[in-house]
Amino acid sequence: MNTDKRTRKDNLFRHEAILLIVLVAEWIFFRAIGRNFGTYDNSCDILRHSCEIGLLALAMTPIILTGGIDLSVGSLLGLCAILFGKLWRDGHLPIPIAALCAIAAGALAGGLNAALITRLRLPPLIVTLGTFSLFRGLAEAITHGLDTFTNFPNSFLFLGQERWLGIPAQAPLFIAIAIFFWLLVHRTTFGRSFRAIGFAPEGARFAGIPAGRRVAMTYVLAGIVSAIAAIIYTARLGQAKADAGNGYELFAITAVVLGGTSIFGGTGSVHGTLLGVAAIAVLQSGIVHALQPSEMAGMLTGALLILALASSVLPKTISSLRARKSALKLAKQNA
Amino acid sequence: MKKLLSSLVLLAAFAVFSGCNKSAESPAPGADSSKSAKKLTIALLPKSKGNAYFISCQKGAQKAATELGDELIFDGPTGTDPAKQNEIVENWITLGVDAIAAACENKEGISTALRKAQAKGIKVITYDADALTDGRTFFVNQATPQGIGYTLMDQAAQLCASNGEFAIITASLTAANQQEWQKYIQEDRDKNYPDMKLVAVKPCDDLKDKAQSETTALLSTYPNLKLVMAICSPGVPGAAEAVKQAGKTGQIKVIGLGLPNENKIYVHGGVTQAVILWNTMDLGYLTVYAADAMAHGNLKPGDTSFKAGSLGTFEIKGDNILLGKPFVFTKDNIDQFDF
Amino acid sequence: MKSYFRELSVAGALAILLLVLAIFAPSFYSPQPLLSLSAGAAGSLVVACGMALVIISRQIDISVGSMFAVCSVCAGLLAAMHWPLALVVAASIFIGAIFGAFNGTLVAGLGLPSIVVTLATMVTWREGLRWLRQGEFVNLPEGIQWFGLSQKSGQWALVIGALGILTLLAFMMKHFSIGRFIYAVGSDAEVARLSGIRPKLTTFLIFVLMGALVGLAAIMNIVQSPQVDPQSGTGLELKVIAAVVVGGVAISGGRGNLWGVFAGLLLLACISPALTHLHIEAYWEKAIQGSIILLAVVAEGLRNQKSSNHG
Amino acid sequence: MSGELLQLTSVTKSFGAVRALKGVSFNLIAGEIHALLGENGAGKSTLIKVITGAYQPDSGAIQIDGKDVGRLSPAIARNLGIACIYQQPALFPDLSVAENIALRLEPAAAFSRVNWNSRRTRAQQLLERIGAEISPDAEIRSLSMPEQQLVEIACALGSGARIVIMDEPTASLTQKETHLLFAVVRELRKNGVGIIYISHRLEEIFQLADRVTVLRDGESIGTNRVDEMNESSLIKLMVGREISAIYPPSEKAPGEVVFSLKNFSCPGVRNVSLEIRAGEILGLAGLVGAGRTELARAIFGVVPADSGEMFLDGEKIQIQSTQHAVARGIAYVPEDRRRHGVILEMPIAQNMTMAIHRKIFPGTWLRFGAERQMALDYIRDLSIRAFGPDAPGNALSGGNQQKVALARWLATKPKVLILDEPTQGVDVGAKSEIHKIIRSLAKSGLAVLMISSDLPEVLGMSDRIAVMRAGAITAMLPAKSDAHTVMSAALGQKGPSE
Repeated sequence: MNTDKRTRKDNLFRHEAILLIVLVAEWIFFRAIGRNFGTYDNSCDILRHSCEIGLLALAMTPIILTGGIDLSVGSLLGLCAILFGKLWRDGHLPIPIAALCAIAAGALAGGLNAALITRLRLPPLIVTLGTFSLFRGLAEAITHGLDTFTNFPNSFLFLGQERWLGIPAQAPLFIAIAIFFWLLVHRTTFGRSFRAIGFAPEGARFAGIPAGRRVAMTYVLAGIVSAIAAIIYTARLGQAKADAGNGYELFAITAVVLGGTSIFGGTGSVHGTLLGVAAIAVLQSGIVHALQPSEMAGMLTGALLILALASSVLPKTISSLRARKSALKLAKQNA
Repeated sequence: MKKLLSSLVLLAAFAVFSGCNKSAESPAPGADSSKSAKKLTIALLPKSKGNAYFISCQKGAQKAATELGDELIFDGPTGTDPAKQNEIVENWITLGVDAIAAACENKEGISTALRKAQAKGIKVITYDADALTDGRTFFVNQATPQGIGYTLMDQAAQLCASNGEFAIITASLTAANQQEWQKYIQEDRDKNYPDMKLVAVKPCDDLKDKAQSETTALLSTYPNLKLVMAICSPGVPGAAEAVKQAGKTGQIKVIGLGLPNENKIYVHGGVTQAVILWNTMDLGYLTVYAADAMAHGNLKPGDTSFKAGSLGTFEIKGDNILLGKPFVFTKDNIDQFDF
Repeated sequence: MKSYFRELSVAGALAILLLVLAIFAPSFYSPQPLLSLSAGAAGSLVVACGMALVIISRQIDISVGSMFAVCSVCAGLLAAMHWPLALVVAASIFIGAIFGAFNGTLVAGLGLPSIVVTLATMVTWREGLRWLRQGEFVNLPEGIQWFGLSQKSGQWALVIGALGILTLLAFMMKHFSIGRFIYAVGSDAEVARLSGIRPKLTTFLIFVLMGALVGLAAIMNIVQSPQVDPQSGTGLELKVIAAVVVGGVAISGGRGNLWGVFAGLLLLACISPALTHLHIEAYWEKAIQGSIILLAVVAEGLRNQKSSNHG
Repeated sequence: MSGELLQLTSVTKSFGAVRALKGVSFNLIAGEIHALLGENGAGKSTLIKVITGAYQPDSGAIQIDGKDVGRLSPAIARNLGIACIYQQPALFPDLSVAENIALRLEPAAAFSRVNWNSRRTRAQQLLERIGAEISPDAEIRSLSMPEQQLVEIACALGSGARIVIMDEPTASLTQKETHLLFAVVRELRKNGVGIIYISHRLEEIFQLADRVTVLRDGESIGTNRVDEMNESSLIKLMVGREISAIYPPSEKAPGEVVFSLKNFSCPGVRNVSLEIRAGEILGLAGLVGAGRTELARAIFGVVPADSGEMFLDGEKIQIQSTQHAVARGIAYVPEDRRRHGVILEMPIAQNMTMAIHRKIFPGTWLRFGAERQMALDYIRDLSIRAFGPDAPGNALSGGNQQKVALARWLATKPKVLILDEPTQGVDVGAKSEIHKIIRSLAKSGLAVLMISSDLPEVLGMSDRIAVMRAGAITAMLPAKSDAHTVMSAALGQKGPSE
């Protein structure tokens, strides 16, 4: 019994180790068969392309750690993008102010999720399914679907398209936020609370942890980060439109779960999530460089996800099956 | 290594098609990385994967590529996220293709990536839907948005004696080219057909079924609707089916932009009066020839004409290589085409 | 009565919507289009029934959209190969069941979280299909559309068929022990085990049934036109999950019934045509849908809170 | 007496470190009521779960009608005619009473037609037989604990089983219900059913049982005919030692009043007034469902109080949430250790610091060194047996888990410590250790409120004993009162209060 947690701990560790190996394997594989894969430029692109989804995945990690989920981040990215655009173009606000307003809006939207989930004790899946449609719908309603915000000043586009000290300009921001989340989850009492809530919401409450506030915090953070992602996204594309970030929530969840975070909450890590994001991003770029159709990337991601999950439980299941078989045999003998 | 991949693929293929023996033809060419000096790599970017329109473009493109001995890469976004096109282009840049031919989902969005490609010395042309002019050298112009918009509107007017109500089925509210076409449809209407009234614009999310249900709703909402105009290829058969089911065949006209093969039944059934399109295979063919010529330096800005293999010579207006006027498929001619 | 609060409130909302339509857009009730719309919704109703069972058993399946597309295309190809209709139907259901069994094995057998498993399969099947078919339409031979019946009777057949399945499943859930087992498993799997019910087997079978129903729904969809659109079913999962939840099935399992789901589906299915008839711009649709979902759950939430404060 | 229904021979079962059953033998004869007696954690519940097939024994044989049944599963056990009323009702919260009964009684055949009317009428009849006024259509989640208990009993009744196990069936029943139940049980006996009857209420055993088997620490101490026994001899067997002997004595006189309640009411509790002095252990006795846990939770802010006043150090305080309580220096070691006391998946070090994040991690930054050090200290001071601060809760035995829970709250340096069943499911060794700890805490000036259903414990530990019944305090007894007065006060029979 004492070994129980140890093995589970190893599992987590092993999971991330396996993921790392998978990542390296992908890299070597595509380096071998792909044309000019893994060059410096290509690596920069991979980093650049994974920033938005990476940000969403980072924000999703604490949420899933507390046993929740947020389907609305992709839609919120879209909403914030067009809010940002509208405030800048029609509101004639300077870029930084517009950005701040967009972030505030993101926080507000996250707050809506948080309020419904913690105050009314509604299941996150449903609440965010609702806001998933709502946010996207608002984005389309505001722009009538067709209004596109563009011609942003180069000083702003720099953030999304240029390099700074040889690395993509958005990378430092991404890294900073990644570090923030790593510290939050692994080095502060907040992260501790998230896990406690994820493992045993009641238990956390009996330990005097303000469960409600902690959970709310994760969703508000997700809102803020979605807004930041929206701004980077706008800078990268040079346009803001109501369809921005379609389907990103699923990529983010995939990355988090692939990174070894349990969908039931409690166990998981931010570096795992980062590995998950990297594994997907490398796969997507590698497939193109290997001149394979990009559908392959999706298929392989799905397969990878199932394998990752199965690998964690398969040994247990097999042993339990064995036990049952032997038991049945015994029963037969007795009967 | 390739074995491993292909075996994975076969596995998936088996899973998906348990039973039925439709053989799977992979669009992607073999990944042999030997790249001789003459042999060029030309990348063809559709607006989206899994879209019959671009598949037929690809057929023509492949034909041209084999004639020229070039390597053709055909890939595009599988989702609805506009950033995907940029990512693929940027991957192609590092991949080191010689020329990129793009059909742009988002003018502004994609242009940022295309500029980058040009900066890296990659020849960039656009086809089907143009980018910002500084994003590419040439636009293989199968028909200007204006041309399309006007042709559609003229057809519509002609079919309903230039008065009465009509409605539009679009791909999605956010698709850029659709919006542009609508703009010109409106413009033409205002100029020439003031008696025609546009009553509604409905998105069908590029799904035939949704186009069908939306049209059904339109038909019962606007009893004296005279014509439905579907400007995305899944929309046309969808709208036609709805009209047919409403038993309004012939009374309510259906026209739109679509592929002959998807619409033959309805055109013959008299449900759809006209399908407007150009020869998509020629479009792909011409595009690849142009890209190849540019990469070899045989085609430079300022040229006024250009010879594309078996299709002969095409006129170049400014930086537009003109494929010719959009083509109107009707009962009489539709069977001559297979794409 | 109290236990049916949610179903009734949804039905009420639906009634109000229909009333509004009756007043401001009577054209909505012209029979033929209405029949066409119902026939169009028949497929989603069947899927929604299956999803209701899955959610009642405290699982979820977000791969239905992709399964739907795969089944449609497979069925279409078989029909194009001039298999007899009955065989095509059987095949489609069978294929669906196979996919369902795949999910079921991973969820019940290995005890993997269903939301992640089906997320993975959703992506895999969808991309695989696109990659193999390149989005090419499948043209169906004569005699497939409307099962070879006339259009009107074909549409009636679909509507009645869907309602039949709804009634059948509703009856099973209420009046057959297997149905009650599903509630039991969703309510508390461990207690179910102690009462001699086999939760894993039940879960597995539910996923198989889900797949089979999707296969059937695919058929019900492709017979409505002479071509199969390989993109069909995109977003179906969200549509039906929303319908199920709005219809009062608790995402935490064990509660809810199919009539509520029926009302929920009708409500959501009516929105888009209703907007058209009420001359509301299309770009409001998503926002309105979202609000309806939120309103439904918030109402439930407030109600639960009240009751919990009292007891 | 007729044939032997059930025979267990040297059954053993252990959970990780804990050996719950150390070779227990037990037999049940048709038409007898066989009482199973023992302190909390003596292994009664485990034994039952083995009989009902919920647990698989590690070794030992189970025979029914002299036939060896090998491995039991819940289904098999049910088919063999074994029915059980668990202490914690095992019911489906979302389903109706009628259906819960039906699912327990009807064969688990997948495609049989459900007859709602017969289900309803059967439920009606069964509930009437035990005199419960519960609608068959009521959802279980809407029922109170005692009501759910009654449903359990109805299930067992209807099952027509030949072996009926009752685990504390009267724990939360009213007088009337209890008497009705007894009638039913006697009737069953008349029909040749074998009943295993578990209860802490000795007098019930004398009223009802034919034979009694006493378990202690997972071992069977012996089986006797009830009429050969009397209360004190039974208690001796149960506890195995003179009660007062093994409990650490209290020396110094209690100091100032630290904590007090005035007409305090909350769901399940009506105007309770009590006061606890520094260095005093106030034992809170009473039957399960008497409202003791409810009271504790209200004090700790888990559930809101309805009315009444709360004073700490003479100052009136309001507790809205658990955070408030912790901040005020009130600590609560909950009853349900595994769900509320410790978070099983988390290392014990993290469990210990859970309630003092603010104190030990100023500025919210984790300080692993400090945490580890603190954990090591408590592991030493409370002699917690674990392979280190990183050991997860579920790797520890019940006793050690309880010590971890204790450590968490000691770390908060509380003024008032509320202990809810501190030694439930804890083996003797750890038990007396915990008692020592509690006592030393009291010595250090804490005001301790100790809820316990373990009579000897209450008698041995408390400086004063408050007895609760039906949500009110029915008696306030001095230390070293005798078991009988406490028990009668708890039962509300011929006690001082009524």
